[in-house]
Amino acid sequence: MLYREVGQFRTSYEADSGIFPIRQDRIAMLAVLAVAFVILPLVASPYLFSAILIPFLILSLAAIGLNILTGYAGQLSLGAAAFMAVGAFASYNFVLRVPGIPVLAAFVGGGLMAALVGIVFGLPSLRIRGFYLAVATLAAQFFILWALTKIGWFTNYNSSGVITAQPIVIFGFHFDTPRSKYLVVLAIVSVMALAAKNMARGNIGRQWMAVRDMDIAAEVIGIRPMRAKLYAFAVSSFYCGVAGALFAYSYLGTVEPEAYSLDLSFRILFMIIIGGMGTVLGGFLGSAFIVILPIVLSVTVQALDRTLHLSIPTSVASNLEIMVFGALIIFFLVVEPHGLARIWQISKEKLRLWPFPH
Amino acid sequence: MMRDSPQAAAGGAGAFDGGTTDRALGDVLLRVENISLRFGGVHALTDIGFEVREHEVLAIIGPNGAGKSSMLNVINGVYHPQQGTITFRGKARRHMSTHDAAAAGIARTFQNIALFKGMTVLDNIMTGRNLRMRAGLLAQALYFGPARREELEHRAFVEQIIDFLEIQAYRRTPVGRLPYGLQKRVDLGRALAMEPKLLLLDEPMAGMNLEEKADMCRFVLDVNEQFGTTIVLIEHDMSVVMEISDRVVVLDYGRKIADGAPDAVRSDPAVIAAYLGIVH
Amino acid sequence: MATRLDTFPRLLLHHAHVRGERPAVREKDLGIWQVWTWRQVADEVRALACGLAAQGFARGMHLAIIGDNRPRLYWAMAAAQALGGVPVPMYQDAPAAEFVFVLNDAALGYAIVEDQEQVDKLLEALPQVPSLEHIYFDDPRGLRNYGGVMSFEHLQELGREFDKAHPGYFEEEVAKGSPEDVSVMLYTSGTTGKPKGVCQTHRAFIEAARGGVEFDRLTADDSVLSYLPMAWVGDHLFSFAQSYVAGFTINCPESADTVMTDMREIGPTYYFAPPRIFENLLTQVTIRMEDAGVVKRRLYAYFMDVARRCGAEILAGQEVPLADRIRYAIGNLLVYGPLRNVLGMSRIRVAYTAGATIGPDLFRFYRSIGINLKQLYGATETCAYACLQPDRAVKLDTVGLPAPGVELKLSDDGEVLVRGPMLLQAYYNRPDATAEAIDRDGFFHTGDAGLFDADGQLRIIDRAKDVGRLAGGALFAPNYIENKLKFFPYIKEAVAFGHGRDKVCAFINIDLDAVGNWAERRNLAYSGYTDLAGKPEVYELVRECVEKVNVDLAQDPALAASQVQRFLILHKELDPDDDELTRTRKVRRRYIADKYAALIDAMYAGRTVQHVETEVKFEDGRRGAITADVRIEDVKTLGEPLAKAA
Amino acid sequence: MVQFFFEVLIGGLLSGVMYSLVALGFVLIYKASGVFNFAQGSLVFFAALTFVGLLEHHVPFGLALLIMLGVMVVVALLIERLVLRPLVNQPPISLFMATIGLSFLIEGVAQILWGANVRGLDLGLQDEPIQAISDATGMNVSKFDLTAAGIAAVLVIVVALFFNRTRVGRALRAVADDHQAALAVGIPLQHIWAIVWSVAGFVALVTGLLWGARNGVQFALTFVALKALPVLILGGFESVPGAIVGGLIIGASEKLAEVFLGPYVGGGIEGWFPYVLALLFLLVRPEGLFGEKIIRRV
Repeated sequence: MLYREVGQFRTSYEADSGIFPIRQDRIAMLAVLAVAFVILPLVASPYLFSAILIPFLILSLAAIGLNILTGYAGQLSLGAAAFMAVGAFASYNFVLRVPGIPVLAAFVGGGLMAALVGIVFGLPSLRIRGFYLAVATLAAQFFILWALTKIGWFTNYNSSGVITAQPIVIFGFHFDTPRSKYLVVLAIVSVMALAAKNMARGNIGRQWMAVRDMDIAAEVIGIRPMRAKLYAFAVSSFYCGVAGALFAYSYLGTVEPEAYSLDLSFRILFMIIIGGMGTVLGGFLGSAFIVILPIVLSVTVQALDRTLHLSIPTSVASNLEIMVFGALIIFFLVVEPHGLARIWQISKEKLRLWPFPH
Repeated sequence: MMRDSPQAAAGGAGAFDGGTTDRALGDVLLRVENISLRFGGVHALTDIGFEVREHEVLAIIGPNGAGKSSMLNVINGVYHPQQGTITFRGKARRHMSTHDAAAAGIARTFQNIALFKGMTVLDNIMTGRNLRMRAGLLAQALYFGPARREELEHRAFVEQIIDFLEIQAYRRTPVGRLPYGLQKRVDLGRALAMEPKLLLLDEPMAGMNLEEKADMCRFVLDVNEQFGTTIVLIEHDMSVVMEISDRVVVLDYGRKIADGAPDAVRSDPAVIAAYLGIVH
Repeated sequence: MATRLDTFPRLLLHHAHVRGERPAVREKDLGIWQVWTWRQVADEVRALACGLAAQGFARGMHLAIIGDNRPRLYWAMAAAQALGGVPVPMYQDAPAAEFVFVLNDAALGYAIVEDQEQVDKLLEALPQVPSLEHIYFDDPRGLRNYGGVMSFEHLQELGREFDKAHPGYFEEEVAKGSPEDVSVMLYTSGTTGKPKGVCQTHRAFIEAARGGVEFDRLTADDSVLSYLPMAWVGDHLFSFAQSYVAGFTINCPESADTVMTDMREIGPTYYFAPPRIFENLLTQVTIRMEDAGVVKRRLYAYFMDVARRCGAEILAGQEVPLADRIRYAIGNLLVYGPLRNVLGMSRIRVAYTAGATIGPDLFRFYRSIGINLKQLYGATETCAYACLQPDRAVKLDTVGLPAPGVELKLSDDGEVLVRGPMLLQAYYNRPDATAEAIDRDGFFHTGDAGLFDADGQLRIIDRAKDVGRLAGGALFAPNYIENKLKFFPYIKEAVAFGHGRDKVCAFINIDLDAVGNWAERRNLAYSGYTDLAGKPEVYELVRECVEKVNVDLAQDPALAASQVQRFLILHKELDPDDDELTRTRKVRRRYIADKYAALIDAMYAGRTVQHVETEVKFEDGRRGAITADVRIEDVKTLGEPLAKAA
Repeated sequence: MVQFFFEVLIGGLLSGVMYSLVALGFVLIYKASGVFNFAQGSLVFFAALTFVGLLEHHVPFGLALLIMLGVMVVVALLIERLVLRPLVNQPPISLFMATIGLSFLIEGVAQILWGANVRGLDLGLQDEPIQAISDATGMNVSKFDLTAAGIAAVLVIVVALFFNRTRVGRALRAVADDHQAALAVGIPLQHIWAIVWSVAGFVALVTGLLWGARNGVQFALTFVALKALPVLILGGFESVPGAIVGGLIIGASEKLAEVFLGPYVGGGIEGWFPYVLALLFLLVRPEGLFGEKIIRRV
């Protein structure tokens, strides 16, 4: 209905294979970026930044990472949080032990370290598939957290086993306010999301999906499944690693390994299920959903509480949250296995064909 | 097929403009010698040997379970025979690895279509170009320089195939939504995208109606004629086999029972015996 | 260079000169729109022309062009013209047998065709066409092992060599060309007798094109979709002549089945289609809207009402109450705009239809959703250029005012006569036919009967040969009356009588489906066509329709006398199997007049009921008879008693 | 020293039996519906918690047990109806993820019903060394462990018999092979699933009681599931004997590792050691101890 595609014809493959071939979409995207980069920083409250926007962006990044591995390459992983932890602790140690290293470089270093670990734990995918692999990633989850807890070096022998992220300084500018931290995160996430989209629509992305959909056929046309999978593990872990570092540096500040527990891994998995497997958009939608849902729930619970004087204990609220998550996962897997992203896509198609139904 | 426009000229469209026209059989392209393949106790193939010459269309026929598919799987390295050698383009191997086979120029289609269901027709065929794409991960992530150029060039080539197979209307359709006959075409397209020297077709016409079969026959012959591609196919429909193949190899219970020109094979008593009650 | 822009090759070189980098041709191919600039086109044409020259094609020779709308085939036209030759586009879907006549009639020695299909047909025809020696093809698919045919690329290769060898040859040939040379030969499908080759000069087509371009203020920025047969005068005018005159871009669809999509992508600003196509589109719209959800359907229905009420008026810039204007604006946002978008018509500035009478509802629909659809009138012999409707004076039932440079008058028996630069030079090798068509004053006899309305717009009412006179001498145009009747959904066929009689009477065939539904809604039981046709209620229904037609007719002094005074509803459906209709469902008046003489007499004798027995053929070939008592009814007429007119 | 080694070993084996018990729950469901039921742990937790809850409301032990049986069956039926049936023919991975969701759901419900604080559960067994054995060998073997292991062993055997001797059992094995075959046997898939899930629920109940009685009834119970995973990898998802043997191996090795390796690396390696063990094992033998090798058809 809003779409007016007549006259938008393409005279080169360049134009035809763009990320947003339709003009109206390009405009919409620019609008979103404008809001994110300009409007929000002007209007949003510190609470909005540090309680919603920042975690939303960071988790989106992690979700995109997991989506590359699970959604695109079809390798189920239950250890996303562990790789985030690697990223966080590695970055911390880079800043700590490499004098004068720019913090951004430290993030990249953290990502690369996570990628390395990712490859190691991806090796089993040489021989094993499906749940077996999921279990391997669980092993990563437990082993890595254990190592970070038990081996003092990682926490610089902090007595209580926590690390305190160093301040973010880029070109001498201190990013210490919620707003400035938000902008850092936003910038990084935007760039990496774009990169993810490029990989997904490029040769490597096709290889991932090929391995996911029909690995024998993939082999027969010359794709090396092993290589493709390890790439997926590496890239995915890199994304998670950077996300983990941001999680520590611009969200939590002081972090213990337990912050990256199995529970977080599951949440990220939920994000891509709800958001939509095998799409970059899905990462953002899922993350938004999972970040906002608890807030909505607790607000409604409190509202009920106040109006009906039920005096509901807080534990109930949190359990309610858990329940709803569980139920939602099942709901989405049953009703719309392709998640919010698909719903978005369908409604978009409808708009393009309006007033026709199909 | 090529236009002299700036865009259309892009991409290694090599085989598609001009291409070889001669159907004169060249030298031996593929030779398999005393191949034997076992699964546990089951003898899938026993001591099979035959040759395929360049530009030839060779049909492998035989009753169900005669080991036809296994034979293809051996040639392109999905199965590894316990015994025998495979010589392709002069290079002898104990057995192929799927990757070597692909890299050496062997492509194939599958009996029960093995397309990448989640991907569009275009992407499915693009995967066939993966061996020719060199750009590194970073270049792809930034979609700059080599990565972009490569992507566009190969797109141009793939469009030639889409045009050749007359599936322009479905370019952006996820293959899962296509009717069976069209999926078979896409499967062929993906194989063609590899610009193979040797093309293995596993029952390309299985489950098709007459019209679809006719189309597929035309495509197979056009491929062979226009690009000089050597073709080995498995087919049940004898009329098809007789129509398009230069030579026929007959398998029965994993053994070769005949090898020769279609008519000769048709009248071979051993073949008739094997087929009794199966064909006609 | 190219000072005198009076031949197409010169126009081409002119555009290559002044707008060399602007797009001249686009074609959807290999997934994208391949573009050729005017300069590229000029080079292509040059190479091709030189190639033909190298192959011995010379001034005065004819070049057959057969295939779908392909850029290279359009270039072939210009190439032939550049050498002083004559392109002869032919209908690509005709079978080989039909090729033979034209190929021989035009003594064709050269042919440039699209693909294997056309090559095969030519080769099939070859034995009977001694003159045909050179065949060139665009798409090499499947033609690798053909002998005696040459690919387009190869021909151009030869051309480039020839060009090197004979520098300046091309320019000389173009310079030799004169506006009086024949630029194209278009064969009229010829409803009667053999097709005739209409020879049109450069001047004729350029004048016609220029007239249209100025009339609708077309510019180099416009673009058209070239999807109609190249052999048809309409396409030659819109996709070739006008493009060369105005310098706008033509767009060739990927294939016949992708026209809709390609249209949506390109979004032409200038569009031409016969009524049939507009009708199909509307049907599609209706069908697809029926699948829509309740909300959408309601929305659509509501705003289409609004559009019907005021859309056309708003487009015509007439007075419309503010409330309606606002409603229309909203509708434009929610329905019309999106609708134009999905139809690929958002950017259309001018759209024309012609070639047959278009139903008023159909015509009104497109105008009411904001598409500037107009009618034109012309013939192959006039470069499809005689009358055009001006933007702000569009009427449902006229074909507009005489186009710039066109002289137009009516003969005593109402036939439309035209004169002007766009007239054909001659029918090829048919001096007899030429003499018959063009009288000594240089007027071309269109064979259509027409009228001028109050504002001087021409209204085509009938084929001249069908027009008769009432006893009173007033004009009687049966098809015109019948068409008016048939625009009502309830009336399927109608046959009007009146030539040489004192009044007009009509046979009516009701539309079994439409009237059937109508009857069911009134739970009116009926056993079949004959029964339903006899029902008084149905007679009521039909009478209303006929009276509406009479009201129309009364508007027009020349036709007021033709008001239908009596009618009857036939007891059986007119049927090709009974030779009452042609296979194309045209009524066979004379045959019907004889077969149902009894009924006709009864009508004119003033009887109110007549018993008839008619023989019919059933599907299975058995013969049977229907007997019925057919009632005959009078209809109210307007104006002074028509008897006097008699 | 040797003595101590064996003491640890036996302790490990005994808890290993318990692992087998949990793993059994997984295997049953996997064989029946090809689902890797991540929610098994939550079922254990739910069962134990509800049972204790009933006791707290002064429901006599026996009655509580009966009620619980009923409850578990109902839960099983609900799961079959609301989760499995709609997801039939979906790729196994999505079924797996569904069970993850399921586990969250169940845990949420359980804690909303009974609260989150740790509860004790007394089955009248003391966790004390058996005098006789310690006199004889000088090794401490917990009476509780031994009994628990005994119960577990009995249960395992019963289940094994159930599936090898009864008609349902055979049907079930057919299902594992392929669903068409199962239909041929003439038992509707849904029924089989319901039955199996009920049995699994029952197993969960027993497991919950034993573990609960040993370590207290608390959220940690859900982790038993995580313990069972390596067991399954060793034993293979489809094999009952595999589950048993795997359980023993894991139980023993993890205890030994904790006691003899732990000190050198800072302890607490129980959490991951079994996994790494299982992984290394996988690399050697992807199909597990008792699984059959898969030939990829093209």
